[in-house]
Amino acid sequence: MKKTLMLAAFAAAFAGAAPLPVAAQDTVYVPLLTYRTGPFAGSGVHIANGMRDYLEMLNQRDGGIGGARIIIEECETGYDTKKGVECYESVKSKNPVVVNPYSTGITLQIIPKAAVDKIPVLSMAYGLSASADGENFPWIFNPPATYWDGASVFVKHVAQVEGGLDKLKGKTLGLLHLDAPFGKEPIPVLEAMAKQYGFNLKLYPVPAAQMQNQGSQWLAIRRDRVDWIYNQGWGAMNPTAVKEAIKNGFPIDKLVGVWWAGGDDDARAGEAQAKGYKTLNFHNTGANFPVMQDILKHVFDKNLSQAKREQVGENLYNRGVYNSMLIAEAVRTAQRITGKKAVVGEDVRRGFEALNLTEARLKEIGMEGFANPVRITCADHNGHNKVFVSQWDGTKYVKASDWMDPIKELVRPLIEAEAKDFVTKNTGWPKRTEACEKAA
Amino acid sequence: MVPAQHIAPGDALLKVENVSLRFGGVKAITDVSFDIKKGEIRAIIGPNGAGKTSMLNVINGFYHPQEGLITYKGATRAKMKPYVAASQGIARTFQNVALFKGMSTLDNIMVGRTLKMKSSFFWQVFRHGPAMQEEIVHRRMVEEIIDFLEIEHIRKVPVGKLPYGLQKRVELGRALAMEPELLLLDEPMAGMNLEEKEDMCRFILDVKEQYGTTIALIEHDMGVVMDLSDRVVVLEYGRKIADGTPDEVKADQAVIDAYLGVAH
Amino acid sequence: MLYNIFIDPFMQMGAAPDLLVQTIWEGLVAGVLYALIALGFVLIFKASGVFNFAQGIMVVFAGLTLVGLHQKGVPAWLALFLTIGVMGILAMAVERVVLRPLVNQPDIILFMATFGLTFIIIGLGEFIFGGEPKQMIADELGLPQGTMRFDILGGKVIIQKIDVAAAVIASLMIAALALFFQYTRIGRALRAVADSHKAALSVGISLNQIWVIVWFAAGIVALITGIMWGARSDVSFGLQIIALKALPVLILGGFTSVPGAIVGGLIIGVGEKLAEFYWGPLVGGGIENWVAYVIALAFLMVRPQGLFGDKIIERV
Amino acid sequence: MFYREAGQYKKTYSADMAVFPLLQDRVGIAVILLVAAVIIPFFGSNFFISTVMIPFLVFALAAMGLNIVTGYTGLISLGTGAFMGVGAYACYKLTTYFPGVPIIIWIIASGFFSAAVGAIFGLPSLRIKGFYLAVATLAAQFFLEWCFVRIPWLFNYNASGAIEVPTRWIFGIPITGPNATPMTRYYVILGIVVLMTWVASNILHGRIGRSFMAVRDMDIAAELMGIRLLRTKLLAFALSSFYCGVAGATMMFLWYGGGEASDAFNINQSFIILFMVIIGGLGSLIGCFFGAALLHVIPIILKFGLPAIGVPLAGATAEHLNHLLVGGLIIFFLIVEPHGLARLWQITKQKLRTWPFPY
Repeated sequence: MKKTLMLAAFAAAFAGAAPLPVAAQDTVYVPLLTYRTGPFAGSGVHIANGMRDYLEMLNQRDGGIGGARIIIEECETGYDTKKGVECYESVKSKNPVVVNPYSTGITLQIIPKAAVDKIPVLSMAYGLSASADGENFPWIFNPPATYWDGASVFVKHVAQVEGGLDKLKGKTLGLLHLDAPFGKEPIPVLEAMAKQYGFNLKLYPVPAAQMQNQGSQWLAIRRDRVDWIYNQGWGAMNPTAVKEAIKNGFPIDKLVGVWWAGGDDDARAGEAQAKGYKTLNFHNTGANFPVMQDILKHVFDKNLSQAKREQVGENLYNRGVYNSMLIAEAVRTAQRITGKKAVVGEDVRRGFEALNLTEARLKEIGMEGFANPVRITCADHNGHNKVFVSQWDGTKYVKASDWMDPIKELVRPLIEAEAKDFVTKNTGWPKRTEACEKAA
Repeated sequence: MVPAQHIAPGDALLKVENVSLRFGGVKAITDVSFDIKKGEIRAIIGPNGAGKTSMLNVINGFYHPQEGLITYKGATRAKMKPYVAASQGIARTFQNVALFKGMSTLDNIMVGRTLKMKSSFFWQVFRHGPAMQEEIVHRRMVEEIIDFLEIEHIRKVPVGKLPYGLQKRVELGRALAMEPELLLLDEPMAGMNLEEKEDMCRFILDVKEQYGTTIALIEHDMGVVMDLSDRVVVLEYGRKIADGTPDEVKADQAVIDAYLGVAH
Repeated sequence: MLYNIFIDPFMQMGAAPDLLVQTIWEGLVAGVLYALIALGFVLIFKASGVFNFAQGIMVVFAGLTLVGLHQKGVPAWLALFLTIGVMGILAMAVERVVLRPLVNQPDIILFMATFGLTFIIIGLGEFIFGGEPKQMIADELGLPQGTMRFDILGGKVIIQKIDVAAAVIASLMIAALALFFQYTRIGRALRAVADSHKAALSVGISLNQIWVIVWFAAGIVALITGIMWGARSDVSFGLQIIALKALPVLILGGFTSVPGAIVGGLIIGVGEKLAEFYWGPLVGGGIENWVAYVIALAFLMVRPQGLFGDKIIERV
Repeated sequence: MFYREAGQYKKTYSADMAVFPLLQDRVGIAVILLVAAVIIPFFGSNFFISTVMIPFLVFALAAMGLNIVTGYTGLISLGTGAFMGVGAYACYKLTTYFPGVPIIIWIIASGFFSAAVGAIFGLPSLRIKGFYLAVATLAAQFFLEWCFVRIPWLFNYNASGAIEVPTRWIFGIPITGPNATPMTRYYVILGIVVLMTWVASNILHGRIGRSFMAVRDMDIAAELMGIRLLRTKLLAFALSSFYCGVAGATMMFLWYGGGEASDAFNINQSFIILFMVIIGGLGSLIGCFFGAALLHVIPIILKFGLPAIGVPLAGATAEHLNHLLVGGLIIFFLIVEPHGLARLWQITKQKLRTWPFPY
């Protein structure tokens, strides 16, 4: 045992003294917790590629962000919380400007630690919905929308198609969800809306081990004569859901996935009949944006990407790009506020709180039409921004609705109540001491 | 259950009456009756498959006969759990050694003391106070048995590594550690050479003399049976064919037929 | 409450017989696949006493190899044969590297070794083919696609053609295996080994050879399972979790009984679907994961030797 | 040469019955404790303590629990993860209802809840043996996992379904929660592990341990010696689950610090612990530490250690390589010594006794 310990101590001593390149120039260290292995790799690989390639493009094209070179480091989590926490502990000592957990489980783990370690956490449209409350979660950011926003937009979309919110009465809406905290997230909002608008809500939990074996759930959907399904699924659950819907003759355009159920592979699994499958989205697909062309030019042409060229523009790849754009913009904002190049975690927290992505700014970074403006404030770490419905046209996702506002007046009170609940249950939860930025 | 009475030497310690045992359609024992008197060595003999081991299994409650009664220490029963039999003083050894192979000789014999150990779980947790005192007391008794059986040198050897003859001896020790009133020995000398057999005979006689234990014994070696036992019961195909002193049994025509085979 | 448990579900069955039929069909289809995985377990357990934890990952690996080869430009049928070859090589490697050095070790050690094997296969599979899910090349292999609708029983019953194909292919394969065991020299040797290792050795049957053959056979079973299940959803490492479903099947059917695996698979498949569909809503659903084990366990308490095992008489 | 028993005479039975009869072993344990209690906290980085040492101790504790039922009593259990989960949820509920009671008491007390649950799921062990029993314990695993997701009372109706670990102080020092330093958490867990290892060793060296092993080696003979099988097996399950429960509570409260508990205690956890026990050595307490070290520490060294000393490995490739290597190591160790690292350790000690002579 002693030997093993010493060996481990030896290795860890090295790990502790992180081999950051000698600071000949200013740098920002951006660790990316990704998963290219394990049962969820199918989605994780594309996101990881997108995240990495955007940052790499900034390094290649601009030499980093605002003159500070980005040190990109991936840490493999396998979508496993235990490994994710190891990754967090490992990157923590190297002064990351932000941590990007890419798993709700890992995010939940890190939330209490962030304030202590002074590292902002970006859980882009996943994680703990309640952490949108900046008052209680000053270090956590989950823009552009929460799962609760997503669920409300789903209901809005149903109303739109059916011809008005009053038409919801008597309809049956089903939630097909992974039987885990992530999957159960939209339930409170859907329940509240069911009461308000008079539709029936039915729940169809899919145990993690049954992701590829959903026969009973879909039979139950048939039995209950469900009109619309909202799919809060991830990984192998999504293609299976698409296939089951087709098989059971469920109208495919009435199956709407949360934004994570929008992998190109998810829809491809259903082949021609998957045409019409819908998913929520907060950024566009395709490679016809200046930013994507820059990635192709500066990253792919130099053979610096692990992705295939044709994957650029796929939904989850673009998701990764969007995610990294948020990081880069927060860093840039932090640089502007503090006036230094090599910002640290605390600066970037301020950068996030002052993040204001306007149309003009989006145009500057080559994302006009790709994304919608996002604004984060001191109190609101999410923004509850607009999302839209994407539809599979047989080969790719296309925008199938306008940008829609979530039902914020419904979601926001729930968020604040939940945040309060979280804080009361966590006795000793630190009061916010961080000052707010003055409006720019 | 009727409380066990005190049995005087010479009275029946155990009575088996009209016992029958079946496995599905196979009859292992049919209508067998006999008794074992306190203080005697009672041999059960018979050809292979005669139901001898099944008989022992019935006596210590491992098999439950479909018919018949067993009276032990004056208490009559139709069936009994093995651990009850053990707590009432019936110990045994097995035809194919059934030692705890992963444990040392010492620990094997210590297991025999389990029923006599009473210290609470609480003290076991600390291995202190009453628990430790008890361990020491029983260790002393076990060491006596080890001395008696002359196995001091293998005290801490895992029994799986011992030669067969020694294993048989350890098994006897483990049974003795229970301080039984009735000791059931299932072929204690099977597979032994002459010298080992002589040792074992000596131990069995010593057990009877030193501890006054009643012994029931299954054995194939007729010489051993005739030398050791006070009375012999003979089984064939699950039925009793003879019962009496060694000399009586030796002269019984049915026994001779059974052993030598007879042209029907 | 009691009404909800004991009467209402049956009323529902009566009220919508088409759904009942559909549920049973779904159960049978899932059951066939559980049975196939269990069959792989049984083959290996019977011949070598090894509880092969890696059977689930072998299913994934076989499917992955097939699709991966096809993606690299190999024609579908050639890829199929190459995959069979790969499974053969895997069987030989397992025998040489894992089983032979561990011969005569306790069961639990061999079980553990197959776990090491699982790790290796996962690493190898992801290393070569990548971790992302792949679509089964069902069309290229000539497997039927699409669904059939029967408007009966006052409703409709939907049957996927691929499921019918799976059932047919599974039956054919089981029949082929049965013939192989019954009539070939190797088959007889296999049965001899299953009865007694020592006896088989004493009449000159090479255990090593037998092991290669059963692992190869299990590999082929895994390949077929992989194709079938892959065509239902897709080929991904998530599939290995479903392989755990084969375990209650094994308890039910017995570890050494091929008919047990099949019947057990069907019982578990139908049982869990019925339970989830009719009783699941009472407790919020999602029960099929453990209900299979409870069915198996309840059964085991009554019959510890499983469905087709002989009654155990303990001897001392 | 230095590891000799010559000259160390035992004059009393109690001295002979000591857990470490040899002076050298006692010195060795003292050195290990010294390293664990002084050297590691002072020289290890925070990363080392929180990612290597704390999980290592948690796993060792859980492995100890499983070893009691599997290694000592011979009943294979695949429900370890779930029993750990019971401990974690019990501790969470207890500290929510009684926040004033020192958390360490609740961590230990949570073991009693999983002991009760473990005993219930141990009931089939009377009729079922071997792999059949192993699969039967999976029923416990999946059923409990389902309960963790499905019974909102267990996670205090949190919308996220996760349990959060509040900060709890003892003598003004935060023990749990984000403010507890790795060093504090390490000392707490080290104390728990040392205490519980000592208790396990006491129990296993006495009457109860002997009856466990008797049931393992030859249950029929054990029964005929007066050992009541059901009671013994249930006791083994309960004791084992107690250890697992405490391990689960320490895992959630001192290592993870909250999160998706249902996911943390899944079937893979059960398998990993089982493999730690087998690799370490069935029926050996020290083996639990070896097994936990091998299966937890090696992947970490591969993942974080190699890049640190300049071996360039991308995340995914490292993970694949990791799988290959860990799998290979498992098979390698099984072939070298099927009875686990503990046996290897014993053989080494045996060699040391006679060194420099081969016999």
